[in-house]
Amino acid sequence: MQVTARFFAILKDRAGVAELILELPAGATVTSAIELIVKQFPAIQSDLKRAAFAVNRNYTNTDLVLSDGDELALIPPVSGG
Amino acid sequence: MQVTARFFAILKDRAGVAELILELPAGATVTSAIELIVKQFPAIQSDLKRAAFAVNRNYTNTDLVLSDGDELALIPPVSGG
Amino acid sequence: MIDDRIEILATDLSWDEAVKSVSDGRAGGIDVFLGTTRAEKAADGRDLIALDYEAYEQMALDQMKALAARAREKWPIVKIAMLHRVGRVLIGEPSVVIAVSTPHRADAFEACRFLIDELKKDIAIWKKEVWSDGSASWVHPGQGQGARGEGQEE
Amino acid sequence: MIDDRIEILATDLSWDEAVKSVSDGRAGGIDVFLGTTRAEKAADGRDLIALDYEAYEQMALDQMKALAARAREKWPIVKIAMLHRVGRVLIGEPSVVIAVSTPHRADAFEACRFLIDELKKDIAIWKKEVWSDGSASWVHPGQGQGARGEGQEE
Repeated sequence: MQVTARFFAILKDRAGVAELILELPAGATVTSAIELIVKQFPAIQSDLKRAAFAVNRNYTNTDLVLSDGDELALIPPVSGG
Repeated sequence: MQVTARFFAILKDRAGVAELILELPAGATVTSAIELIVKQFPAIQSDLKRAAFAVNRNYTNTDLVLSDGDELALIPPVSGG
Repeated sequence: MIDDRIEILATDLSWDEAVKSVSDGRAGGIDVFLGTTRAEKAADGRDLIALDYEAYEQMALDQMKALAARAREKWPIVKIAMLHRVGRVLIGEPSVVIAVSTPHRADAFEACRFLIDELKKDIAIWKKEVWSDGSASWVHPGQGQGARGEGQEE
Repeated sequence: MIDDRIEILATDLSWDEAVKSVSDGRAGGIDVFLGTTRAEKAADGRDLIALDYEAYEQMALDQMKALAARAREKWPIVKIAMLHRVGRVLIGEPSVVIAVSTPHRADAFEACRFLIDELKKDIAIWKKEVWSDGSASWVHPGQGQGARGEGQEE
């Protein structure tokens, strides 16, 4: 299945990527998707520790099982306003 | 001596007068000026009970001795804003 | 130099101008309050159509300046604008605009709230309700009159 | 019908439009908050020249709408406007404008304060400091970076 990963702010800068499409096995969780991403972009590892995650634009915990077509966002600590 | 009296809001409407010049004896206080005004405009008597007074644009108590050229304002309860 | 903008005006209040006049690179937050004429219906079916404001202008301006100075003693204010209407203020229109800029937002909110609360207490300004049947009555808090407009009910 | 105005914009925020969009005959008070870029000087003498804002727009808009709904549960709100910039916001310019109209002023102040405080907590928007020497750094609260702008220091 395919899941779109989106990077923002410092994570986007560190990865040098704003968006990519992951090919994942059925049953993959947010955690397994993140592990795959870290392998490809080790530069984001330390900043990821403080990141939150959203699937389809809602904050989620990392146990969530992903579905084909999901949008997974890597959310560094926010600083709007 | 002469003191200018100014009327505002409901007191202006009841008296039918916005401003007048009082002729007062030396040593006259706010109280004596008000007594003179009430004689001329008995219609304001009940509303005067809740009024405050200002001399030269500062709130004052009624014991104040007036001076020639003072401006005495009759201030009903305010309702700005 | 303190260049607060404190005015009593017979023309429409420009909140746009008020915000511009307090905008400043030293400020991280601006709070603006607008008091507007709220529609009301009397028990007998009359509609409020406007509030007519009258001011003892020289005294009210002195009081507003003194009030701004009191706020400056309490909060680290960059700039203040206080504009008050006289004359007829129709439903939905502002009778008062207060804008405060401060380095941090908590102070802007607190100072703005202080300024409108205090302005309503003792500034020499009065409002008269104007009703759809042509009747009109002065609003004098505590006199048992039907209280209307933003100020009276709080 | 709730016609709150909630937008993320790449162009200058119009507080004038925000106030107009919440003006309403049912309201006696409007509170407006503007968060503006505050001038800063770093310890090494660099000057802050701007904040660059980035948003996860679809998520941030959903969050802002949900936040407006939460405020409506707490206060009797007539209308809300929440505008947030993306892109470069120079010193003194607003990055966020929130306007709330309510029948009585206390509610407008409280709801507006709630909206800006909550907006800063979890809406998917980020700011980057841009300095006079060409350097830039993301502001991520709690990461020990020098906090700048309205949001970080409170």
